[in-house]
Amino acid sequence: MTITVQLFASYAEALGAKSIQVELPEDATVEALMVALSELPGANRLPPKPLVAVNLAYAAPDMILTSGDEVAIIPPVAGG
Amino acid sequence: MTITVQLFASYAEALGAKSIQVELPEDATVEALMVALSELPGANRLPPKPLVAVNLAYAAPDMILTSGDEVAIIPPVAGG
Amino acid sequence: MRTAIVEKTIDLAALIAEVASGAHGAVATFVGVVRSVNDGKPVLGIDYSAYDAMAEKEMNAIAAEAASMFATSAIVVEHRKGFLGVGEASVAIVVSHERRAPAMDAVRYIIEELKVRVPIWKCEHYSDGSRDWVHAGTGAARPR
Amino acid sequence: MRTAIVEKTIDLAALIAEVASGAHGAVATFVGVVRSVNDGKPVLGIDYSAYDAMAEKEMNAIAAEAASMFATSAIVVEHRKGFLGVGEASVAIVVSHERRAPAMDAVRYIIEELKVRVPIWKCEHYSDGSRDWVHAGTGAARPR
Repeated sequence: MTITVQLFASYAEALGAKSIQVELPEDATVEALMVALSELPGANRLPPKPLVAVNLAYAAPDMILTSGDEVAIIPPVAGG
Repeated sequence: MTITVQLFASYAEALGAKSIQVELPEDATVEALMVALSELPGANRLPPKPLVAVNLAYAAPDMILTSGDEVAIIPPVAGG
Repeated sequence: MRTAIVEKTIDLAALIAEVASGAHGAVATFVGVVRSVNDGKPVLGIDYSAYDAMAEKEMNAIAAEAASMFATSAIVVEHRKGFLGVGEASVAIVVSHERRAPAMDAVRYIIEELKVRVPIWKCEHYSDGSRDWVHAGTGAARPR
Repeated sequence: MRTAIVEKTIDLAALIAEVASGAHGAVATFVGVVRSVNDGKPVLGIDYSAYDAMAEKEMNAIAAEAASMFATSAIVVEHRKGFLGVGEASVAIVVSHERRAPAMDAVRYIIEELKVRVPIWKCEHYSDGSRDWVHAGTGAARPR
């Protein structure tokens, strides 16, 4: 399945894009997505285990992704 | 010496005056003033040991009064 | 740092403007407001009175303590006196600080101390025509 | 209860008016402001960006938690995004409550949670022309 991953702030700058598409097997976990991300060009500028949000909520690494999920990787937040 | 004692709020109502004059011996303490106050008409409507302020600061019972001191008895405060 | 007993409406925006600074990242405020009901009785308003000279001295002492403890002099406190209707502000405290935690801590310190130390009294007027002195503070202000 | 990501100047007086009530005796507020200096570097302004949908969901969750914990729904939170100059308000939190302690506690809960959970970022622009992403939060928001 193809997962679209949204990028923000410093991560969007690091990878030079606001979103990227990642090809994953069915039932892949958040952790598998992170492994796939780490192999992309520019990924060395991301931390080894970035926070991931799935459907607008922070997601644990063992969460299973489904086609159509809204996925984003979340840089360290700095609101306020 | 004559000490003028300011009254406020519920105490002024209880004694029917905004200030009263109390005659005390020289070097009388705050405690002696309270005893003198307790003998005034209407004083039964005051608590047995009201707070006393001397020269704009809360005063301990053993503080010695001096002629010309600004003295007040302070009802339970309710600011805010 | 400024503290005052005032007789007119408290203008919170003006107080914030008075202490705000480009060097500060945080502004914390507390406003006390006359409530429409107290202990189940409908309230028309509250008549605030004060021992003005001592109240101003004590408010100033509290603000100075907060300025020292929390390392900012960007503090303003106004307490109103006279008759206030429901919804009117009786007290406003504004603290501006480089950081948020001491801004909020200072506001809290000031309102808690004000409640127990500053000689201000309120006479609540009820819709049935009665009135009563409110003994909200402990009255146990420590001699100093 | 209302939370929002906004793009215009935050109007604190309007937010206070939005939650104030005759039944409430206390209004506590916190305003975050862009500072002129950070870590010794002169700041021109901060460009705030957000993952809007998630930020609004998370802000709303935090406000709902506070409403439940502190027993008041008189809560409004606005966080601004876009480029803000020095002295401009980035966030405002207003809580109105019958009593003062829970009003202040709720404001504090909301700002502390907002800082670690809400996906908002700031890029600081300095007077020497450089800029930097500020990693103020821990980034250790817990998965839930």
